[in-house]
This record gives sequence, structure tokens and C-alpha cells, in this order.
Amino acid sequence: MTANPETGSPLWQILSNWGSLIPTILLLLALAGFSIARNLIRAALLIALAFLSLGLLFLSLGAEFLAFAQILVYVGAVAMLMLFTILLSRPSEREHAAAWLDGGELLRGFLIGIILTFILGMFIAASPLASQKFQNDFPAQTSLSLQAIGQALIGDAAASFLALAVLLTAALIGAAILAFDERP
Amino acid sequence: MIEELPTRLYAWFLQLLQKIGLPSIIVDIVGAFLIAISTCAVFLALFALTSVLERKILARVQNRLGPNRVGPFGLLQPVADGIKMLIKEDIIPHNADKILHFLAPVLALIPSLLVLAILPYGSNLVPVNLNSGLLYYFAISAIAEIAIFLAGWAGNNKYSVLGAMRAIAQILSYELPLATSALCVALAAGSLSLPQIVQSQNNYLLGLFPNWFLFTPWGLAAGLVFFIAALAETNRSPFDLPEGESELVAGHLTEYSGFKYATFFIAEYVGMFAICALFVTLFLGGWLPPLPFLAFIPSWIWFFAKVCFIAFVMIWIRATLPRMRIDHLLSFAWKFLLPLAFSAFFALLLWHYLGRNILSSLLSFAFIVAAYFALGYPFTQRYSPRKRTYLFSE
Amino acid sequence: MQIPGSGILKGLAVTARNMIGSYFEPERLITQQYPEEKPKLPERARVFPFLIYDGSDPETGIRCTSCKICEKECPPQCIYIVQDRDQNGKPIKRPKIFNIDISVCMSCGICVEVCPFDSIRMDTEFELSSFDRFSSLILDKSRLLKPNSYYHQIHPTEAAQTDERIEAERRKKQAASAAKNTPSKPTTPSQPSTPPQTPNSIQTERPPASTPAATS
Amino acid sequence: MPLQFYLYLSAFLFSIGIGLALSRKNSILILAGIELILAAANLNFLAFWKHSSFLEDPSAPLFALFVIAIAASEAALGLALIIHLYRHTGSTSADSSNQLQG
Repeated sequence: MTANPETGSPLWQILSNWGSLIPTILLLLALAGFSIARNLIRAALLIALAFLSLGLLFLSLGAEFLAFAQILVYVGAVAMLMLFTILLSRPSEREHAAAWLDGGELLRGFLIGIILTFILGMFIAASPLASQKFQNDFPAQTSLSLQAIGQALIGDAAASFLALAVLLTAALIGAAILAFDERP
Repeated sequence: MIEELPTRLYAWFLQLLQKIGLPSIIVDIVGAFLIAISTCAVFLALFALTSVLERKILARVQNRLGPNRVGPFGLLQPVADGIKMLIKEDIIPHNADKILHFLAPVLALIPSLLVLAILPYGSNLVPVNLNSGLLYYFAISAIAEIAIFLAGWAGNNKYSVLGAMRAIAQILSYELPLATSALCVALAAGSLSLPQIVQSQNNYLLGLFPNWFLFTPWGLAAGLVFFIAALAETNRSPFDLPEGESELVAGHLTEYSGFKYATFFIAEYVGMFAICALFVTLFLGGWLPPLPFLAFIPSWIWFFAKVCFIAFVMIWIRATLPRMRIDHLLSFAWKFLLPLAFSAFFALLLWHYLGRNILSSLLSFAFIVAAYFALGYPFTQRYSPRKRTYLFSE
Repeated sequence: MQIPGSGILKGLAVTARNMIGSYFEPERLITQQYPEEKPKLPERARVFPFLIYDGSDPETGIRCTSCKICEKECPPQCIYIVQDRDQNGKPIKRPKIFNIDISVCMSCGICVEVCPFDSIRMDTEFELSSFDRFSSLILDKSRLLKPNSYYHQIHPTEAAQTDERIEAERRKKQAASAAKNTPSKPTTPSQPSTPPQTPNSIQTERPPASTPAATS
Repeated sequence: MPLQFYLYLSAFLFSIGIGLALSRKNSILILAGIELILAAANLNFLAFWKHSSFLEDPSAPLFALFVIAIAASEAALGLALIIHLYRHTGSTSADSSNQLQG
């Protein structure tokens, strides 16, 4: 009774074609909420929701390992860190309100965002990619096999993998030292 | 015949739908829903059962009877508790964050139910066969941390925030040993997908001893670490400090009453069963029978028998051990569990690369015993309070 | 060198033994199914006071002579006594009204100690909850009066001692009265009265009317 | 979904990330905006990888994995800096930390 419907089944077709619609809508809602969120904690939670929906988007793109890594790292660690920082930095009530902006900055921020989208959109439309008809039907084996990533990590990407390990340790120790409170 | 009962029932039901003439999309969707609802129903039934059995076992250990008023042997007690929880008034603190206050129990329950999707309940009874199932488990249980933070924060009560901080500190510091010991098993089995892990434990040594991972030398240490970290992960027994009634009233659950409070408990018990099932899948050979000729008993009966046995051990430990103090709890995780997990990791390398035979097993077993005694030694010493320099209090 | 974790295993063994033991030796189980089995109270258990009457008829056999010592001595003042009067208004030694407010009574037992006639003792009946808060919590004389046999039931040894002491006093009084109406006999000093077991110091003359029928 | 859908989505995500990073006063939320930019880049990698013909070559998911790891360490350090900043300037708003301005 493995629930993985054979890839030919209609449900799977629907999911693989339109499956990425739901996370996208979730993502857009989360971002809208995040940009106008008044309360800091709610803003941090909406960002966590955005990361979660991005994880689902990766899932619909077939990169299963990436999706769970993204959820584990962003929703589990980064969002939690933000919540802790908000608690540690104890923004005063005035500051809470200050998180909400006087119209000006928000407008400026959104203006930049919209203009940039149009510029990038034009480049995407103009690029040869847009005209080329991409094969839309996904191959049967849609999700990336883990062995490939594993071999790559140990094989040709081993050096960068070790460098990454060193970087992560350095970040861990650095963050701990920076955040440690040295009050005598 | 009972072995394929669930699969055959499922297939028969889908054919029935097709015969009625429903479009195949609807049939697929209904099939998916059926699996989801049946899995959740099984685990919620287990929750209802254990909420009574736990109290009866605790009672029997203390030489008293335990609930026997409601229904035969007190088995209808969960119904009584459920109704009581529904009738109780649901108080929301004064200027608490209403949306977050409502969201926290929902966010606590969803991950513990989502996690049930990847566990192999029987030979081909896997709701969703992901090939990175183990990583899925850790990713989804990371969401439960946010729920605990929300529960603490939304109550607008300083002590519940403190309780939430303690709970998260405990869960984060026990996530590492949990992940490392699970990693050992994934390496030994060569894959992250749970059905494959169960398959790799399938052969029997000289036809008698099942070579489950728990009985391999490194598996003993990894299993011990996983079990202790599992206890801490679900805030149970000696590690239930965040909800310790004596210290912080009910930790992050102080501001909840009525059905929201019950939802947190459902989440905790289902989480307990999920992690018991994961322990069984990783170390006790999932649905494999302990002896080859016992295979006539259906596989999913073996699976749930082992899960109930591990749940019994968890309740047994809860009946015995007192609660640990927060700093002992954290230092135990960082000074004993994590190094032991890494030494299990090293023992696995010894065992695997010296050709999984008796010699390598003895060698890695010696290494594990040495590591266990070396790490455990400071914990057996009488606590000698050295002169502490206080950083914050003058 | 202690094996780390062996303490935990010993603890687990103890709980396991207890648990399995509770299935095979049912007398380990201390649970009392309360409404069905009445709890076995210890001998000296006490809840609220009650009045004793000898013989069968509560009205005549009542020991209390409404001397109101207990009313004065009761710390929370929860006893209320009105002396009875016969038809031509002469007070007689019997209470007409004897109320105890058990919502106030703290079952200290001082009334038992000060009562010279052993007429009030502590009861062990504790199921006294009621729906309204006032009237049913004031026990009037009819609810307080209980036969001496009930007293023997609930406090056997203490009841026996009290009866034996009453018996001794009555015999001593009879001997004294016998000595008074036979003057010929040299008045032997009446043997020193045996120190009363119960600490009630006041030795008043018991009116001949009360029938000293100490039923066993 | 066609490739263009993902490209427009990640372009929008990227620009919203920059927009939010610029328009927020509280430095924690600025950091969140930067995380969005990195996530948008990830989305692009995977979209191109999914629509390319050689799915077996795991270089794109690998690269995305590296981006996630680096973004996590960057977030950890950034937040530690913010706490440090808060201890010295008493507030986490970005305007208050402008002592280096000569």
C-alpha cells in the first residue's frame, strides 16, 4: 500500500504540473504579511512560514533532500535564532511600534522591489530561454537520488565540503563568542 | 491472510470507488486521504489507550490500583478525560496574542501527526516511501520547537516564556545526539529511507539471532543514546522539567486550559509514539519477526508490539527516575550523550571497515565499553562543589 | 569502580518487582474502594461530638444534666443549651434544646474532657455533607442523641472504661449511703476515692433519679 | 510548471528581499530580507536544474545545499552581531548604529 501513486496516475500528473502553485501562494501571502507585520514576533513567524513554503516549492521541484534540508535549517534553526534574538534584544514598546514604518520607507522599499522585478522580468522575457519550448513532462524518476549527492560530496566536491565544515564551525564559535555576555 | 489485510482492504475500496464511476483523480485523492486518516486514527487510538495504561502502570508500581471506575478496568477513562477537557472553560489571558495563542497547539499537533507518514508499519505498509525519510523526520520535528516557543510567548506570562526557553534549550541540545545516533544507523544501512533501513536488518545470524542494529556492538551505544535523547525530545520522564509542576507551574503550558491543553497532550503522546516507532524501525528491525519461523504472525502486529514494548519501557522509566535539574540535564547531553554518540559512530567505522565479522564486533565492543566507562566516570563521582565564580550575580 | 548507570538499573529492578508483585500478592494493594467499602478508621478517630443516653428511651435515659460547662468551655462556642423546665416552671436537670453547629465545631474534644457526667463523646460518622449551608449543619438534640451501645461500638475500650468508672462511683455512693443509714458501725474513714481515670476533676452528687443502668 | 514561472517567481522573491531589506528599521528583519535573497538564488538553481536535461548531475542541488549552509552560518553570525550591537547601542534599529560615520 505504498502511497506513492505510480507516476503515470492522473493525481501525480496534476501534482507534478500544478503542484508548485500552493506553496507559491503560501509564499506570497507570507511575504505580504511579513512586509506589513507590526509585531516583531509575528514578522519572524511569517518569515518562518515563507521558508517553509520555499521548502515545499523545492519539494515540488523534485529536490527532496534540499527541501527537508531547507526546512530543517531555516525553519528549525534560523527562524528560532531570530525569535531568540528578538527576545534577547527586548525591543521596548516604542521600538515595537517603530517596527511599523512611517509610510515613506515602506513605499521606498516597495518601489525598489517593484522596479527591480520589472527590470529582471524584462531580461527574463528577452532571454532566449523564454522562447525555447522546454520539455514540460517530467521524467519518471522525478526526485533526485541521494546517492548522487553523496558521491558528489565525497567525490569531486570533497574539498569544498570540508571548507564548508570549517566555515560552519568558525561561524558557530564566532556567534557564541559574540553573543556571550561578558558583564563582570 | 491477515498479513495483507490492510493492503487488500485498501485496494478493494479503491476498486469499489472506480466501479461507482468516480473520475480517477477523485479516487486517488480519496485513497490518499484514507491512508492519512487511518494512520492518524491508529495513533490517536494508541494515545487514548496509553493515557489510561500509563496511569495504571504508574499506579501498579506504587502498589495501588489506578483508574478502574470508568468502564471495565477503567478503559473508558480517556472518554471521560476527553469530555472533561471539552467541557472545561478555555481561558485566553488578558492581552495575550489571540492568533498565536490559538496557533500554538495547532502547530504542536501538526508535526507530530505529519511525522507518522514515513514510518514503515508493515512489509509494504508505508504511507509515503520517501528516500530521505529520516531527514524528513528531523525536519518536521524542528517545527515543533516553534510551537513550544509560541505556546510560551503567546501566554503573555513571564514564567511561561522562561519555561519555553528551557524546553527549547533542552530539545535543541538533545537533537544533536538524536541525529548523530540516527546517522550511525543510516550509515550502517546505507540509506536514509526507513523501509531500506528495515530491509538491511533482515538477515538472521546462524538462523537464531536477528541481527538488528541494537544487537551490534556500536548499535548498543547508539540505541542507548537515541533512547535517552528520545526521552528528552518528547519532554518525558526524567527530562520533563519544562512542564515540571514543582518548578514552573506548567512551563509553557501554563496559560492553556480546556481543549487547547488537551491538544498539547495529544501532540506529546503521539510524538512519544512516533519516536518509539522510529526507535523500533532504526534499532529493533521495524516489522521483522525476532525469529525466522515466527514470520506467520503478520508484520504490522510485530511492529506495534515492539512499539508498545518501547512505550512501556518509557513509562517504566517515568515511574522510576526523579526529574533532572536543568544544568545537570544539559551537561548530561553535552558531556555524556554527544561524545558517546560520536564514539558509537567511530565504533561503527571499526565494525564496518574491518569486515562485519566476530573479530571486528569484539574490537568495536571493547571500544564502546571503554568509551562508556571513560565518559560515565565523572557522573559516578560524588558531586564536589568547587568554588563557583558567578558571572551575573554579584 | 561503580559502573555508570547501575544505580538506574537497580531502581528499575525495584519498580519492576513492585509492579509484578502487585499482580501476584493482592494484599500489597492499598486502594480502598471508598463508597463500597467503608474505611476502617483507627480506634481513637473522632469527628463531631454526640450525646449518650442509657437504656432505650432517649428522653429519659439522657445523661446530660444541662450543667452548661461544655457550652462555656467550647473554644468556638458552637454548643447551645437551654435547660428544660417541668410544667410549673421549676428547672429540671435535663436540656430542652441542645444544638451543636458542626460547621463551627473544630472537633477539639474539650467538651468531652470537661463533661462531669460523661454524657458527650466524639463520634466517628463523617458523611455529614448537606445541600444548604445553615440549617442542616446545626445538629439538634434528636440527631445528637445516640445509645450507649453505639458508643461501645465505635470506641469499645474507652466506653468500657467509662462504664466501669460510672459503676465504681455508683457502688462507692451506695456504700457511702449504706454507711450513713447504719450509724452503729464505727465510721470507718471512707476509703480514699480512687483517683478518677478520666481527668474530670469535678465530683458532683449524681441525682438519685438517673437510673444507673449500665448496659454492656 | 514551465521554467519561466520559476524564473519570474525567483526574480520577484529576489527583489522583494532587497525591498524588505531596505525598507525595514529593525536590523533583525533586515537580516531576514537578506535570507530571502539567498533563498531566491537557490530557487533559480533548482529551477534550471529541473528543466535541464541532465538530471543525474547533482551539481545544482549540491550548490543549493552549500548556499543553505552558508546562509545559516551567516544568519547565526548576523544575529550574534545584532545582539552585540543591541548591548552597545541599546536598540536594534539600524539607524541607531551610525557611530562609524566620521
